[in-house]
Amino acid sequence: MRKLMSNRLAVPAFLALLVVGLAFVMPSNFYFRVAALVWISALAVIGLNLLMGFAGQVSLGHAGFFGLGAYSVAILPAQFGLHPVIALIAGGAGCALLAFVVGRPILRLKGHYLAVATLGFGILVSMVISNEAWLTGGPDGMPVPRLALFGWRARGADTWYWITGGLMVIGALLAVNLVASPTGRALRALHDSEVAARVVGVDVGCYKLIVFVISAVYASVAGSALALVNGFITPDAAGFLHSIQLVTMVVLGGMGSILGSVVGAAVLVVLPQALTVFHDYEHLMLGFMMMAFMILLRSGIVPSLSMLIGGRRA
Amino acid sequence: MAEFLQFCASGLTVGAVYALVALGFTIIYNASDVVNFAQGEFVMIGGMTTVFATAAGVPLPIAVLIAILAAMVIGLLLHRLAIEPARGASPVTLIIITIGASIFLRGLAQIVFDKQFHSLPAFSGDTPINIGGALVLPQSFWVLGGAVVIVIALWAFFNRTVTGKAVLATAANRLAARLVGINTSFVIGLSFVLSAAIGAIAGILVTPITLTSYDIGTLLALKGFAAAMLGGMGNPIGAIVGGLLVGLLEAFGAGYISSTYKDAMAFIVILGVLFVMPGGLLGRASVERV
Amino acid sequence: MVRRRPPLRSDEALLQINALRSGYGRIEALHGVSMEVNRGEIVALVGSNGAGKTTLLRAVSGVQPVSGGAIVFDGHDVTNAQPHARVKRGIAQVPEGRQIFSPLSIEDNLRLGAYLRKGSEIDRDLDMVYDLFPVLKERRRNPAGGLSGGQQQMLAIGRALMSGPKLLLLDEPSMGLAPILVDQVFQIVEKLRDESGVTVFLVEQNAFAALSIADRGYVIETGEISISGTGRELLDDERVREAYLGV
Amino acid sequence: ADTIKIGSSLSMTGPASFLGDPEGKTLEMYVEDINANGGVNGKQLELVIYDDAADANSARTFATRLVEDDGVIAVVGGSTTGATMAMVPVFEDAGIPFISLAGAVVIIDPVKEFVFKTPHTDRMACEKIFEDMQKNGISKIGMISGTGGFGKSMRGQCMDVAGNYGIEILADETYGPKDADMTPQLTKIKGTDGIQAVVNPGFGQGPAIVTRNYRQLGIDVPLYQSHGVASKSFIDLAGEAAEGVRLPAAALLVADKLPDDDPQKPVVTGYKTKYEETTGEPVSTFGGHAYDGLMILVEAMKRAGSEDPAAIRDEIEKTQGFIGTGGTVNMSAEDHLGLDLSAFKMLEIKDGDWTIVN
Amino acid sequence: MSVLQVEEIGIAFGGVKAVDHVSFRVNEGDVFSIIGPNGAGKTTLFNLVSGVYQPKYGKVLLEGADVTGLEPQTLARRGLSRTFQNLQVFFRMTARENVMVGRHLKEKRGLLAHILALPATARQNRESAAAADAYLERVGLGGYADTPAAAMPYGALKRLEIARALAAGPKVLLLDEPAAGCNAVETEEIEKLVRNIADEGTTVVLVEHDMKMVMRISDRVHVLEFGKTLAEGTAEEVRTHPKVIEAYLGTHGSKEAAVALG
Ligand SMILES: Nc1ncnc2c1ncn2[C@@H]1O[C@H](COP(=O)(O)OP(=O)(O)OP(=O)(O)O)[C@@H](O)[C@H]1O
Ligand SMILES: Nc1ncnc2c1ncn2[C@@H]1O[C@H](COP(=O)(O)OP(=O)(O)OP(=O)(O)O)[C@@H](O)[C@H]1O
Ligand SMILES: [Mg+2]
Ligand SMILES: [Mg+2]
Repeated sequence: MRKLMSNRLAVPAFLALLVVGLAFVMPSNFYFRVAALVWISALAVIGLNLLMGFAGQVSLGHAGFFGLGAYSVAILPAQFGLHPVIALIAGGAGCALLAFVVGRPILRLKGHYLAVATLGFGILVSMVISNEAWLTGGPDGMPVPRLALFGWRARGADTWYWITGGLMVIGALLAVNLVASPTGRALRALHDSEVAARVVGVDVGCYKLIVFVISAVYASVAGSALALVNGFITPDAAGFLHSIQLVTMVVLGGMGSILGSVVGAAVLVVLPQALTVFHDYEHLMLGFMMMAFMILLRSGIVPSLSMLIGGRRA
Repeated sequence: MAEFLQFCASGLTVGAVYALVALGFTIIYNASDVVNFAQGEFVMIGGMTTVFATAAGVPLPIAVLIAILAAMVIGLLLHRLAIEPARGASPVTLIIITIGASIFLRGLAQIVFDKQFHSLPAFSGDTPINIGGALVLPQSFWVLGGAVVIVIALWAFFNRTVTGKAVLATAANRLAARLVGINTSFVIGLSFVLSAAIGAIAGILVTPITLTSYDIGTLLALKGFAAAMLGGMGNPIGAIVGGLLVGLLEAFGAGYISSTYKDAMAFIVILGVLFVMPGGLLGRASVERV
Repeated sequence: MVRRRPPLRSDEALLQINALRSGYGRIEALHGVSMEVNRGEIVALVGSNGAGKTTLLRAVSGVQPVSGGAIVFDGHDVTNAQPHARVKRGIAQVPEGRQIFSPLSIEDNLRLGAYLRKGSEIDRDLDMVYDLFPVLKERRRNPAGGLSGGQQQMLAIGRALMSGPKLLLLDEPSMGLAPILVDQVFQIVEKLRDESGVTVFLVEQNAFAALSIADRGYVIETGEISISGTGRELLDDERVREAYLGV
Repeated sequence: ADTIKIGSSLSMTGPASFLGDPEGKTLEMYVEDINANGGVNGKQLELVIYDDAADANSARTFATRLVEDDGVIAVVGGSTTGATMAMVPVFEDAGIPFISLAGAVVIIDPVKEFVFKTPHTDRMACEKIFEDMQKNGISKIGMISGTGGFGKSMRGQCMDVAGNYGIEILADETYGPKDADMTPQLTKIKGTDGIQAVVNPGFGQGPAIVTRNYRQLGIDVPLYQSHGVASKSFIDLAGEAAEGVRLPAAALLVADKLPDDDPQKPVVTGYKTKYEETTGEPVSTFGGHAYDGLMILVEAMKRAGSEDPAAIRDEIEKTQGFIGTGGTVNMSAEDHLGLDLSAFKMLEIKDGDWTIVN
Repeated sequence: MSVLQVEEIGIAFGGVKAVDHVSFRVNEGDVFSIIGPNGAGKTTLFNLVSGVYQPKYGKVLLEGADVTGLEPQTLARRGLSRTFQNLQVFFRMTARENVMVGRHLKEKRGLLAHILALPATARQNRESAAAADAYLERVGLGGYADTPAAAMPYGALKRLEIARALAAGPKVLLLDEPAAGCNAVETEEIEKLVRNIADEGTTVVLVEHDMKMVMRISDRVHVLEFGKTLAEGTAEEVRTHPKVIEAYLGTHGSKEAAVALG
């Protein structure tokens, strides 16, 4: 049992070390920014992985929550003078509420039908954001006030690196806690057989809803963080393509792997930066790499690699 | 009344495109349980190849043939090089592979073709036909006719031929299919080729109306997928019904309610339908005994 | 299934398995299994849960990768052949867990059993299967997924018969069947051997019934053959009686 | 360093690729050209160019990369308003002059210290269109706009200034950036009583489809397009349906039809010839914006005689009488665009070609 | 008192009357067997009783209370659990974790405590794991605790399902063909297990085609055919019922039953 404890905390501890360690080798603010983007995506992806990887429920509309989180730190301070941190919390709470309301009916659907329903939900959110220009600035986006705490203003990329890295590590920690708890077992169980879970007393509908709400909050917080980092936000953050990107990160890194979530996010954030050298062939390469990764490491990067390594040891 | 008919014509034309994309989804899904998000790319390849072939002086009928063949070859390559090597991977993994493929194909198209929009001359002129006051382009009839022909052919294929049944069997239970002697890899390859061809035909038929460019695939895939699910995944008739319905909803939404939220209309209806019928309009209720 | 001549039971091996190894990932489930099934005989394989019976049958039909050894069927080395090539040569399997095509109709399921065959014999065999299992005929237009467990088992057997096999691999055919049908299934198996000359390789938990009709039998224990002999010999073997017959 | 690094982040792919693509090609073409002619201040230019696919977040990252990693001293780029606005804070913070190629007026209004732009604003386009309507006695119009950034922003500006020209908007429809059929919206407009003309703010393929649908439905009042379709490909796509369509655009489109004494003539003919020869594609005003941006920057660098971003910024602001493809640019501390309505010509499509309307 | 009572229950699929006006009562601590030909409606009956299907008509009473149409998880809370004819195992979990899920209702919930990994959660995990190990031991799967369910043989999975159902601490346990896929010796082990469960006071409703086991173990046997009740009585009564012999037992079954009852 001691061992199990240390096992569970190994991933968040590793991530914390990673955040601290990387900071010493970053050559410039640009790298800090890219890393901060990785941490932000990773946070959203960890939440989505709880939903997809553990509970087995797809969502093709998670960017909707991400976008709502982002716009809440843009709109609430501008319209109601709320402090950005309060706005972030309010955004998370709002997304939780929204997920709670739409989750019940949506989560009754299964498989691809669930996918298309969440897709529809995401598109509705992004449409509202991009059409209600009076509130959101429309497709061209809107500025986000700078975060200031007790007179200290968060500005540079390195500052954001620490803030987002911290959020991500906390997110990972809470996620591994959840997975290792009775709730986590119930989620994994309903993934494999809903009916079997129900006959031993698991309220499947309720647990799906719980994890949906949790993952929505992760996405919302990540969205708020992105908006604050960028100081500017456009509806792309809530768009369908971003949803697909988040799902891709989950699968690429490894369904049901918290570390995989971070790796998946890192790959998809860093890859486009690395591929700029290919100019016109950039997209070709990106598509090619995605296919190659998934064909060679079909259970996702982290699980596949750990199987490979484990296999050699055995 | 003329107004109503005009909306109908618009909805049916656009809907027929969605329907053809949805059909493509259905076929590959039927054979392999893969939702092929590169389906929209086949539509693009069909349209773009025809445009560039005709621009190079190839007569239209031959250009059309070349385009369909090109799409079929790409469909086959997609299966052989990307799907088949990942055999045994989970459906999500395969879906991500198809997303990768769609990015790849788009990247390829922007190099092989270009990043401009292109058009094709309509097959039988641009003079609108007056139907009860609604003015409809002749090309719309090409699109609708094409959809009807394809769906009938497919229906016959799945219900009347052994190979068609083999496709369904492969989807239902891959292991059992192999045990009765079905070459599942061939069957799945066939389904990719088939839906690539359908996608290409769709692309060729609609380009004179909707124009084409290297990146039209994404949105078509999205709408086609939604349409397929609305109709009930795996059912060719459902795909057609779903596609036409989405098209009509958009047209009537734009015409009678609000053009800003017309796409929303379609998705709200889809959500509503799924809440009442969780398997889509014509989806087979899944029989899963415990 | 009637297309072959009545039996010429012989000592000529139809299926020969030599030092076969197979497993799942890093776990090896078969550690060098050697055995043979002669033309026209019923061979029974018994063993406890997890001994590797299913793995062996799956390897013979080609849906289970093998890591060593050889499978020779009807004079051809099929160790690396695709499953459909083996079906073509005359191997049919009733898999564990039935594996029917749930959304397809019962008749489609059966016709797919004859996927690689052509000609009018198919309709005749279909009628024969319907005679064996009338409930299938009654429901033939319905999706197979709605059938009860035992009905699905009948369907799986019928489907395998539809390929007109030389070698029929049965993985626990009596599982989930009502007693009256268990009788029937064993009678059918005997009849197939005696009247149609089909060779049968039978994995069965109902060891008593299986060994009673079997010409020869093998016992498998944790991936290795431990005992072999004629059906009678095994029924009388002390170890077999104790471990598998419970008497 | 022996080279001068300038940067760019453009939407070379994605929904605004028809902007970013010619812009990128223009920048590369002319940087090569300038270098072949000895560079600037005796140094070669080095162009660092990224594709942000019109995604604001990527644009922001590339902006940081240009400043922090590549160490550019000035930036020409930003194809869309969203991408531009996302980059603005980075360049403002770093004190790097930034010449945007995007349309909306918010980029330079209010004025930001280091931010400039070359394309005419959408507000000016509306004014130009309404001016023409006024001349023709049109006062009741319908509008059909794209819901993309460009269409949406221009729609807002048009609504804003309509009153100044006594114009009343009776119908207000929209369509999505990728929509394939606009007949329902146009049918509604057609059914609205008293409409004397229709305006279609939008870019991409949408306006071409609107134009085709417009003719399909036999609507016979004049159709005004925006400067968002100012490229030959619009005429190709819309085909015969484009006949009679009017739009405000820069002189570039009608280079060959300009009177010989027009000061813009040599500039626009030069650019047009070079672009079409090098790329084999018809010229568009979008590439022209990139040309103007680059040239304004190069001239400012020459005047400043140094690579100090702040000095260059000051010189850009002092640009006077610069003749570009978009018109004559006179910047000031209050005006970081420097174009007036005269920069726009009202064009009409006749026999598949542009003609100037007086 | 009858702990489980079914009154005139029924359901149809398309034209098939899968269960048609069936009634029976099960006494506390009994082993109550339901037998019948394939497709007679036994599994469907289980599905109706356990809330997986909604009956078209009829009632289910658990300890006297009407529980018709309640959700399976609600029924589980009231003390009804089951196994499945078609395996429903959590294949991505180890055997131990499968059984730990069975402890779900006995576990302390509290999302916050779980997310924050409060000491109470760790304690809870330890308790559940220990309990799960005990159940695995009891069904004879002690050696499999850390094996992923996906790698376990069929027969073991059937017993894993029993362990999981037992872990829920049911008053009434429905077992759907627990001995399917087991040889005679293994079947005897399962028989012992079932008897043991009943002896400890859990009422068992059993569907099984192994007549030796059914006849030896059952307090009462209910026979279905085509969804309708064909007979009910003690093992001896049912075994000799001519219609049961004709429709279900046949010679093989009769022989087995006779052997079993001595
Ligand atoms: N998919 C799998 N992954 C990993 N191991 C497996 C898998 N299937 C079977 N095994 C292992 O292989 C061994 C042989 O299993 P097999 O299914 O062949 O046994 P069996 O004799 O058919 O048992 P049963 O009587 O229960 O059907 C067992 O130890 C089992 O745990
Ligand atoms: N979901 C369903 N859809 C269609 N038919 C069904 C469904 N469930 C049950 N049936 C039908 O109801 C009848 C009873 O099935 P059930 O599974 O209850 O039989 P059973 O008595 O358990 O048989 P077995 O002993 O073979 O398991 C069968 O004819 C079956 O086909
Ligand atoms: Mg087995
Ligand atoms: Mg049953």
